[in-house]
Amino acid sequence: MIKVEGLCLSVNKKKSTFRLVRDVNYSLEQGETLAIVGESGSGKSLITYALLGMLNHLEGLEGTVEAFGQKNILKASSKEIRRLRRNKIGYIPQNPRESLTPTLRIGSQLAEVVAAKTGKSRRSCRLISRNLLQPLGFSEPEKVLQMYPHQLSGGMCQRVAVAMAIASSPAAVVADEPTSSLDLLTKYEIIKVIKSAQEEQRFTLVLVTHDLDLAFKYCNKIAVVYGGRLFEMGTANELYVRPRHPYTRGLVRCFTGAGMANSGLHYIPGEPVSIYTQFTGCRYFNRCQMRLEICEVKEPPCVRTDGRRVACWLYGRDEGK
Amino acid sequence: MVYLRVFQNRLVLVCVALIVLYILISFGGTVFLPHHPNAQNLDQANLTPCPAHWLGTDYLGRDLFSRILSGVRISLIIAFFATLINVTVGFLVGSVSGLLGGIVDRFLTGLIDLFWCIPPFLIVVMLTVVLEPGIKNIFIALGVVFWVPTARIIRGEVFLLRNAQFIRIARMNGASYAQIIFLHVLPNCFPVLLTTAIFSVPDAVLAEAFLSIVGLGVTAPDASLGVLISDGLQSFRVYPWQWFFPILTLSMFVLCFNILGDLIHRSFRGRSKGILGND
Amino acid sequence: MLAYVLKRAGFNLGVMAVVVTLTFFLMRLLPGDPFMSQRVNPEIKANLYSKYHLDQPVSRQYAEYLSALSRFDLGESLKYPGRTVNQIIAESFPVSAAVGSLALVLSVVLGVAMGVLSAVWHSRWPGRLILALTTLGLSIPNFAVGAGLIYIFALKLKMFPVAMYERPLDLMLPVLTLSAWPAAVITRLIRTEMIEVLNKDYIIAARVRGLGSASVILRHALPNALPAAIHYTGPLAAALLTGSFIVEKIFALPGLGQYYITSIGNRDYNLVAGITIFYTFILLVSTFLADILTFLMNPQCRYRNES
Amino acid sequence: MKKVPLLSGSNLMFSYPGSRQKKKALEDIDLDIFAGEKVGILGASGSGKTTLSLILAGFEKPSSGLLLFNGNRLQGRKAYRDYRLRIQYLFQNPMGAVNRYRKIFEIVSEPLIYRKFKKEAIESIASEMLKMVGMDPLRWNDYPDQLSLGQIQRVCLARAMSTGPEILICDEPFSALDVSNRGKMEEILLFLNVKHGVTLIIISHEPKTLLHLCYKVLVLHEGKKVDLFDITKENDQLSEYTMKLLNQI
Repeated sequence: MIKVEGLCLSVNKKKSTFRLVRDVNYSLEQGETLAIVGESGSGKSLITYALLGMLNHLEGLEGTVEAFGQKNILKASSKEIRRLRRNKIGYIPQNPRESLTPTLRIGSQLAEVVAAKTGKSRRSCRLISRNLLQPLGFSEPEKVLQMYPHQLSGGMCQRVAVAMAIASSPAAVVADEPTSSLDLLTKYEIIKVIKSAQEEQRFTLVLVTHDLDLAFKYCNKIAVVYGGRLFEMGTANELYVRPRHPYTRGLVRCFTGAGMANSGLHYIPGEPVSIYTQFTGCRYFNRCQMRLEICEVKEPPCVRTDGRRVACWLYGRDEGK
Repeated sequence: MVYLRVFQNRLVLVCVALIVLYILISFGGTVFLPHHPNAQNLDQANLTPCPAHWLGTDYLGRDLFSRILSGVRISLIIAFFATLINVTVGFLVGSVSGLLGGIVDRFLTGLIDLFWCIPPFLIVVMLTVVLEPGIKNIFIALGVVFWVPTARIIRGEVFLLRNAQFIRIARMNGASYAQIIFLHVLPNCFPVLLTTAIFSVPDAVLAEAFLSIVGLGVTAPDASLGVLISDGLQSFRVYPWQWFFPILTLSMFVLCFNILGDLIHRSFRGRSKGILGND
Repeated sequence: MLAYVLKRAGFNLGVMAVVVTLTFFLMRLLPGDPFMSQRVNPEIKANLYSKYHLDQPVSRQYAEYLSALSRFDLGESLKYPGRTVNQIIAESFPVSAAVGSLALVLSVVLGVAMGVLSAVWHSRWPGRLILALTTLGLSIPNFAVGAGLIYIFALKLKMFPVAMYERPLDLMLPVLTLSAWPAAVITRLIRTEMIEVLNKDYIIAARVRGLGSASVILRHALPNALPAAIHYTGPLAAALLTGSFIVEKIFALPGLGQYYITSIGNRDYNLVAGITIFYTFILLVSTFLADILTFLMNPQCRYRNES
Repeated sequence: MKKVPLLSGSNLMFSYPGSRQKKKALEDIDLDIFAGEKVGILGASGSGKTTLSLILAGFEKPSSGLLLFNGNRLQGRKAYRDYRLRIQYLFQNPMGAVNRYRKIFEIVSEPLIYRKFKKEAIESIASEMLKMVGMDPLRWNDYPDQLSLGQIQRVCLARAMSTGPEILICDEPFSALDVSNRGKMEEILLFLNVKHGVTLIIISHEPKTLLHLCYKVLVLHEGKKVDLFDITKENDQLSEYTMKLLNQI
């Protein structure tokens, strides 16, 4: 249903070009859940912004994103983008409290979004919005509608944001680190709310996160992003059991290593690269423990090996020559 | 590092160059001038611009060009000292009040609030009248008013800084107030202080012009830009150049500082957040 | 809310007291006296002094002034015999206020509109053009704008009268002159705040949720960008309503500003003090109103204790 | 003979001055910390864990209750001043904990300047500390803006350790860090504990981190102590809230 091919984004700054996102390919079927996993500054959010048409005003945007009956979202007009956002795709933002306008009551914001998405009058949307909040774990939706964002906790704000996202039974929902600013318990509550909405409406969920725990537990596909590149993508299970890319291996070891009391600590030496650095070879070269000579000079292509994509010379050597 | 980045902007360089030019010409130029700025020659009163008098003469036959140059110098002196008073007093009051907190803060903020509510030009006018007009008294009167907003801004900044973690750590490690002010507060407030200082120069020049027009300007025979404008305004319907050239000089000067202040302010604030802003 | 209003009102009263005292004593400190230009003999001068109680000790004068003030009586002018300060203010204030209120409306409307437009287009040429215009507006003082407008439109093109104002349209030049600077300031305040707000998460989120540009800009962004401008408009309103000396002088308007400056020159103690007090009063009221407005516009202040 | 706890608090209460809510930020906290221990404080946001850490660090004074250091009561300015010199605090957000206008090396040597160390001593200690946390000497003259959050957090750690503190309090030391180098920070902290005998107090909202690093964990919920347990022993009497937290792992 969603098919992304050759997504590239480059930005000119101070006379040099930074390639923020490089050659990202993935496809998703209806109802699947994809986790885009990466560390801060890896460009994982940018990849989903392309899907939402938020990057269309930028010049250095290339590739095709075919989804929701649209040939290429990256070339869509702003009118088409708005139609997509209203009918086909929902968005759950990163900082729930800052994603709601502080000067408007929850009810009026929610009703406005519902009205925009369903095309009904504002008045009838009041009722709809109350019914929307009901299953999301609000005991007194009427009261919440009368409140301002600052009067709600982060978790409650995020539920409101979820209600806005699913108001028009979208085909897909993009959640950009929906839990990173929440507490442990709230975090799982929100994820469960999103998942149960997904079960009901069967939308495709794209979850951007740096939390491997969420990715492995709630998603069936995982894409690992590093320095603006998709390093590895496959099903959650495969990635957990048999990570291929050295970086994925390191991450999975970090993840499984923690949690056991005073077991060996694992970390990947060096610092994660920011997308605002320039590269010639593989972006992971400096930190990689299995690097080859070619890695320094040439970027590995993204190849398919047994049902997943890996961008590493360890697997793509034959094609590289 | 941050400070160097400012000078990569071409417009900044142009402004700085113009300001330097203003200073050089007004302080050095008078020596080489053919006419003394205060030399009267009633035979040649109200001349239009001509080769002998590039910008014409005023009602007493004084050369306008020479007078403008010396006027710039006097205006600059006033603006410089007013700014100096503004920045020093503003920074000291603001940082002491914000950093110490408690009763000192209450007293100083009360003082700032009080000054804030009294219309500034009333204070300036009253003070210049009481102290009697003159270069020194004008910049003192301006300084008395100007430090208030600066102190307010600095106090706001310092009040936030006071609870900043690095200052808490410094306090925990036994730093003295003086050490905190000079090692932490000053570098962090410097951008704000610099922009305030730059914007305070045109403010002072304009305030001085206002005072001159009101009749409280620099005493004769000295003439600041304000006095020249005031003289020009008396007869601007008949001799427009007497009014036009001083105002052009003043506006250019103010414009340079405004643009410079803007650019510096913007470069300190940093670029707007991301690439998403305008979609 | 009530506590806030009361606190502010108390503080404003204090400020009034300070201003009254300061002007009263500063005026007495002035060199010269109100009757020095009249070459009158000492006897008449003494009579004049006793008529206006100037021969009494300063503390006594102060006490009397305060008691008169409590009845809203600002005393008699020393320079215009027979006219009270109240009368002078009542005559000249409407002139200043008429021009001032027009200028206020014009500068606010223009400032908000240009501010929003320049923020929305801040990286394209219309935005840059507006920015350049405001920088220019901030650098050309109002006496230059006023004189320039008169020179071009009244003297050369003869579109407007130079002094006599009969039709409301004739006030166009002074109104334009008065509003140029504040409009530039408001534009910049709105522009800066608006650019910041447009980068906020809630604006990006509102767009991604499919809301139209008009709603995003006017309903979600603008109210959050207004406080700084409202804060500025308070003192601005006071300054415009009470009249600008320079503009009134250039356009020969018989407003309050003119009286103020001439009365200082004349050492007309009562008139100076009266106008100062009147002006401070208007300033405090309008600042107060502006603060309450910002307070009411921010739900975080209104509902602080309920979350 | 009973061992005297290095730091001990009993009946600690705290409410923020000026807050109208009658709810206290902390109620009745008892805690004993012995030298060389690794203690974790676990709680959701608003549970009072940061407030408790600020009290333990001497930034705030408890509204009521007793705080003992080495068996001596902490009271009065002088006691607090001496106490503050023997502990160090690591903030959650490393970027806010450094002055952006100072170089890395200056930041690390700062506490020593306040303590009026000699110039040579400052230089040798600061470079030793920077080496300990694994900072490349090439970057010692960089400004914080040029470093990643992980690196700045390690600079903060170096600064904290330069004075040789007895207690190191860390408020969410890992939450700003990336997954791939959290481990490095944990390793340095453990090294400090083992080699230098520094007592660690670690605050976190993630049970995973704490179970991993600490032996003793205090669980806070809405300002109250819910549990205090030793993770090396069997714990079968944990409260429902703690179980809920731990089960999320």
